[in-house]
Amino acid sequence: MTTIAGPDIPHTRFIAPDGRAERDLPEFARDPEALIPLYRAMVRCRTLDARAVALHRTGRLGTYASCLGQEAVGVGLASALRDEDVFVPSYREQAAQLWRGVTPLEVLLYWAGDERGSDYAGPRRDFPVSITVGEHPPQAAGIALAMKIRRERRVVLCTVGDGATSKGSFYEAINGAGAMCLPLVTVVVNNGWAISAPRTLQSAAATLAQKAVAAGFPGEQVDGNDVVAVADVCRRAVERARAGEGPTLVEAVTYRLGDHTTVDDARRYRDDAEVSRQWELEPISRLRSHLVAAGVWTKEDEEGLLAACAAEIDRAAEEYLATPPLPPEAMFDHLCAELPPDVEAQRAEAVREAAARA
Amino acid sequence: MTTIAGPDIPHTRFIAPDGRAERDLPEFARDPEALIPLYRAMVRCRTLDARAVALHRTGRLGTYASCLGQEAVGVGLASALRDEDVFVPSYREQAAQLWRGVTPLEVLLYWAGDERGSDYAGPRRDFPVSITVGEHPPQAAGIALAMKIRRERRVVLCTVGDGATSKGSFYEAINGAGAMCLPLVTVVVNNGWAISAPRTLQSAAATLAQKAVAAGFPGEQVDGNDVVAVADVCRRAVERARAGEGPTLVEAVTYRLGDHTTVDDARRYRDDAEVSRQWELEPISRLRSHLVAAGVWTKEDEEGLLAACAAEIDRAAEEYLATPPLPPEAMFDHLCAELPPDVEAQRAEAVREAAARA
Amino acid sequence: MPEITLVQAVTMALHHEMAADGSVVVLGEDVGASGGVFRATDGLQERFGPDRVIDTPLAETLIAGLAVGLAAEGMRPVAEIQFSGFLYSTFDQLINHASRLRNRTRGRLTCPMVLRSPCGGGIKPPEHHSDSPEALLAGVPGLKVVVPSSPAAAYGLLLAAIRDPDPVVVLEPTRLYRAGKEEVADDGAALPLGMSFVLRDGTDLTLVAWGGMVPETLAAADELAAEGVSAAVIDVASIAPLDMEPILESVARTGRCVIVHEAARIAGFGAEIAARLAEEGLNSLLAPVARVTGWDTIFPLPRLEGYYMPDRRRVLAAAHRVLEAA
Amino acid sequence: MPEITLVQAVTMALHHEMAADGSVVVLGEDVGASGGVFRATDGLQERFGPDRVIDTPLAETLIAGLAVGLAAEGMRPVAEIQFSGFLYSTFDQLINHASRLRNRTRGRLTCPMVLRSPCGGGIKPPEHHSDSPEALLAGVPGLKVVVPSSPAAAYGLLLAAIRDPDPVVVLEPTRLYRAGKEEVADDGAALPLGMSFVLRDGTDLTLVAWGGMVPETLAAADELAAEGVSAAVIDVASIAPLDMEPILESVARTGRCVIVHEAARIAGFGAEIAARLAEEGLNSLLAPVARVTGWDTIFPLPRLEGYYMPDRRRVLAAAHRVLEAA
Ligand SMILES: Cc1ncc(C[n+]2csc(CCOP(=O)(O)OP(=O)(O)O)c2C)c(N)n1
Ligand SMILES: Cc1ncc(C[n+]2csc(CCOP(=O)(O)OP(=O)(O)O)c2C)c(N)n1
Ligand SMILES: [Mg+2]
Ligand SMILES: [Mg+2]
Repeated sequence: MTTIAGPDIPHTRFIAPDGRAERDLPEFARDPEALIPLYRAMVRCRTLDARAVALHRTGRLGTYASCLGQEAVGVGLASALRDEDVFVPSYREQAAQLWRGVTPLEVLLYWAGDERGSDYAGPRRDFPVSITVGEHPPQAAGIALAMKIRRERRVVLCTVGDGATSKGSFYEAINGAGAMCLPLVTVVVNNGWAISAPRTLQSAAATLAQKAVAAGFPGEQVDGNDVVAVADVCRRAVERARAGEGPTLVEAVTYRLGDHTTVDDARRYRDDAEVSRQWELEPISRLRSHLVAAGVWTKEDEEGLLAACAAEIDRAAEEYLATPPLPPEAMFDHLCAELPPDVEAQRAEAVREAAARA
Repeated sequence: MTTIAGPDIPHTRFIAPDGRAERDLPEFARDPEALIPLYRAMVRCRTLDARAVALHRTGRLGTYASCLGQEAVGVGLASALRDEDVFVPSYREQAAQLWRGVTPLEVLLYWAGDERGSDYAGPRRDFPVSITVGEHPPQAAGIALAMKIRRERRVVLCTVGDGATSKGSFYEAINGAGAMCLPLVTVVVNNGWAISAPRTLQSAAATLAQKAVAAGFPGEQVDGNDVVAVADVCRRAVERARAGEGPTLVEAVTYRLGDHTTVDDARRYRDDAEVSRQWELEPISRLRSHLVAAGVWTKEDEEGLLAACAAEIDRAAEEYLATPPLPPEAMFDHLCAELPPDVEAQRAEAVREAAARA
Repeated sequence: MPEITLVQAVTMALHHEMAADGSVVVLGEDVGASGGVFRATDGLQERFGPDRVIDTPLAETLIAGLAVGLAAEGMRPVAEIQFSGFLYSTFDQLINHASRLRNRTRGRLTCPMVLRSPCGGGIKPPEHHSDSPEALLAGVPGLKVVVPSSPAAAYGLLLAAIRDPDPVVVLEPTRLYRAGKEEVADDGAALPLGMSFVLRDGTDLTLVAWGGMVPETLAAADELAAEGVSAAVIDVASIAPLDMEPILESVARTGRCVIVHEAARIAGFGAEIAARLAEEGLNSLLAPVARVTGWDTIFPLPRLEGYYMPDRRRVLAAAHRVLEAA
Repeated sequence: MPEITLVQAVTMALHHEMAADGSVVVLGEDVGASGGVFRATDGLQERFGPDRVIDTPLAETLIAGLAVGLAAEGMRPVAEIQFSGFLYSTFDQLINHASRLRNRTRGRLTCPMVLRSPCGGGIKPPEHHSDSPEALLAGVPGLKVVVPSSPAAAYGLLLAAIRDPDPVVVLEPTRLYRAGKEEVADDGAALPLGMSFVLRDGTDLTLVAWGGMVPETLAAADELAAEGVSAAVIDVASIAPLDMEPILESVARTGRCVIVHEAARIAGFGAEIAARLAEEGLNSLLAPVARVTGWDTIFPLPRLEGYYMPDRRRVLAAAHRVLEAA
């Protein structure tokens, strides 16, 4: 742990970009075999992202936000959680969501513009992604408050982007969580950019981890391209929260290798050279090098994994493409527990109108 | 300067509660005569506050927020500003406002519920008080941005309470001011309470000054009952801002000796003992002891000052009580530069209605 | 049966429901130790402890967001926003989140939260303490909005709001908090949401009001009665969902309607009611609909408040105009 | 004269006014280096520099507050909120401050700011990107709200908004940004605020719309014309202040009115217009007023968008209903 900036903000990295362990690995990572599930999860997510982008390009999916290059953050933090914990994600968290049991089909449906994509069959209490940047942390704090009131040993983990740290709602949430000593871990996924705004534009703070100083609890930085480091830091933060010791803020420093979304063109505002440099730090090849050097990962393993991921995502894509849209009445069916009569009448009208037009 | 808490947050005090200088006084305060205007200003404000509370008690003034015990903060920070700077106050800043040329009559009119109380004849560009807690700092940042764009050597000083530091808008403003390197000094008037909420309820942060760490610029604490310390710290912060070096956050630690407002009863939620202890730290007797010890202030001076203040405030109160309310059309006359026809018609209707009822 | 004020009815409802349902929690600024600036949460923290009666930091967005999270996790939060002028900071949480959570997740997560806030003018408070924002929330799909006009209504509607499976905003007129007392049984009986209440039948004219304007409107009806005019008085009570039936029925009888609200006229909630009359009651209308409202200007500071607030006399004048129309 | 899209007209107006008036500054998220997510601020930073075209942190309350402060200090800020779904975070600044500053200080400080925001549905974007919040701002005393429906209107209204001495919100329908081109002279001529525009005269029926619904409404009027029905089309353009005169005049002639807007019906701005008809046009009305609007439910994700959006056909159906009414 070295302090890189600001007021005693620790920075954690275990695995260097070339795959070598820089220091003793944490307990859970000593056996390299134990890291294989993390590796698989990262590759699986990248496969989904690539397919989703391709589907968009061919006009078969809506706007999509790939997490290319950030997979270690999502997989690492999700691996630190238990099923009964609650994940409150921003919109670029499919890596974490897949780990928690959200299906590739659900991810595709959501970005296709189908509400069923947020009706996760797996993690039933996880929140849907927040498109509204930074508006979800106060809700995450509320979930954590419920857990605290009920004296449960559960934890909430909320992710936000570097851009979101400028929102007052982010600050109100972390400050409130500190004041109320809530079991809330907030991970800032600092991928260097908020659409066209570089990280430096958001704040004069040397690190985003030091936002925690304003809220009176620990903040630390982690190399977000080192899944072992992310998992380690988040495990410790989650356990602190579970033990009733309050919130932690984790800044995971990573990079958005792709466009902001499929409707963005990042070349308008950033250098290709910067992106090329960042490709050398990306998390998947880093962990692969580590596993290969440790002798637990072979060319055959890699091929097998890629094939398996491709097959799974193929199936998901097919299933997605074969899923007919909801009927018009679906616009009304979850508005509230019981529709007021006027709106009930509108529902009928919408159904009639659609039938007449069909 | 001693670091009392958190990440290297300096704390400044020059004059101890008993009036003795604890350390070498800053340049401007070496000649004790130079402190007399500050003393006079604090007494003047306290006289106004006492009268306003009395007027409320006798049903002749609306809700009023006294700054009893906090006079050194307002006078100290105002003394650090130039006329051409802009002051953006919260609602308990009459000490600073009076220094800047707002009249006691204007203060009384405002709290009587008369909009003319915010039409300051003196500091024309100062903002009206913000009753909405913490919503004004983004506006202060906007004023500072205008100054920066126009390359003026002017500065904005904005005050908020300890409670206001929990508002997202406060944070968005300081964070944005840091990111844009604006000439903005924000003074947190930490008077220990936000209505019934003690300071500790607002944040787990050991100091409120360390909120600046999240925004990436200096924050420091000052003894808010030592007017010399407040003036010194604010002078330095203002000069930094004027020199283009960006924002500073100053936490002035003081105490609200009175009720939150005239419609509050603080005994419902706080100990008399705490209040008694705080009376021993209050700023006016502290500076008086200092001046008396320095041989520049006598009993006669004191009596003269009290008499002069009472006379001035008497006159203001009389003038206030003799000021008839605005006519009904005043509700419309500053709605916008040109009333839309419908609203123009309403204006006429309101005038007719009032006339018919008179 | 105790004779209580409106604010005491709020307190009674909170006590009742916190005792009856362990998942009900109260949160907001000054709600705990001090019992609220209007004493609406008086005695709750003492009785139910600081775990269930939570003094929050001074942060309205946080308060609303906490309520969303609490509700999604199965609690029944009752959050207080100290005055309606500070509600605007909750709009992102209310509009983008509270009201949409159920739909966004196909019913997987729901948001049974209540947001209470004192509203309206008439008590000569400082700036920003007199707002009447019901129209801004009335059209938010997925949100319910109620405004009680009496102690009994405050008790029954608040209970209903807490028990409702979806988010409900309760706007409590400050001017009525201590304006009068009535007997209210602490029997845990909720009033229905989504229902307008006919307070008085009438054959010549329909007066429609809610919240702080109901007493003024009843007073006007009294004077009209003295003049020999039979005016029906309907308390809308539920801004969303709006129950038009009793209004349409009454106007079918009277042919004349005056809508009274304290908020400014333009795009006020009276517009929705008038629009419904123009759509569904046109053939009954014998006279133009009239709206008696606050002026379309900024709510003034206390010295001019009396010129701003609609009152009995302004209702009466409008009633006469409407009665005279051919 | 260039043929340009609506978004290009916005850009052209900004270029014009920044060149003409050194106090005009543009600020918001992604407005600078990238030229805005819709390219509305394209080329501005290059031309006028980062001092006058300011990329802000991601903080809507800050953006609105900066604009208030800039305006009070004599600048003419044009702030962009990236989508109307993120406008709610500016409501405290807009409602409590921007709109009230002049009145609060008796005219000592004023707030000549503009807040631009893309609004409405129809482009199948992600969640929260299709809101139509005009009704929520329409009733805020001291605030003006305009919604352009064509490139020429976008140019002229934006210039007027920037030059107005008071705060103006400009809602720009995303579905029209690139929907069509028309010739717009870059002559710096503003359109008046507070004026409804009669796009087409008619004797049988009055169709009232604004923003993204204007083209749909014109298309419906075309079909009606083909059926032999003469429908007037009025573009409200200025939500606040509303200019009812042309609407009342037209309805005096036609006796029939259909109001079209994309936002949900309940408490939508159509209510205000219908209410005004019920108040001031009752004697002209030969048929119930009809509102063609989005459903009173949450704007759906893209796959159901087509079922939600009001369109030509829905306008036509309502027109037929209104024409058939006795
Ligand atoms: C409240 C809000 N404001 C603006 C936007 C538009 N917007 C979408 S993503 C984005 C940038 C977010 O950046 P960051 O938080 O760093 O997350 P990232 O996209 O890098 O994952 C913006 C401005 C939004 N969705 N929500
Ligand atoms: C946005 C907002 N929320 C709530 C209130 C109600 N209120 C008025 S003063 C106050 C406490 C403010 O405390 P602090 O900021 O410490 O200032 P102080 O009163 O101590 O000077 C509260 C909650 C308000 N005026 N504005
Ligand atoms: Mg980012
Ligand atoms: Mg305080």
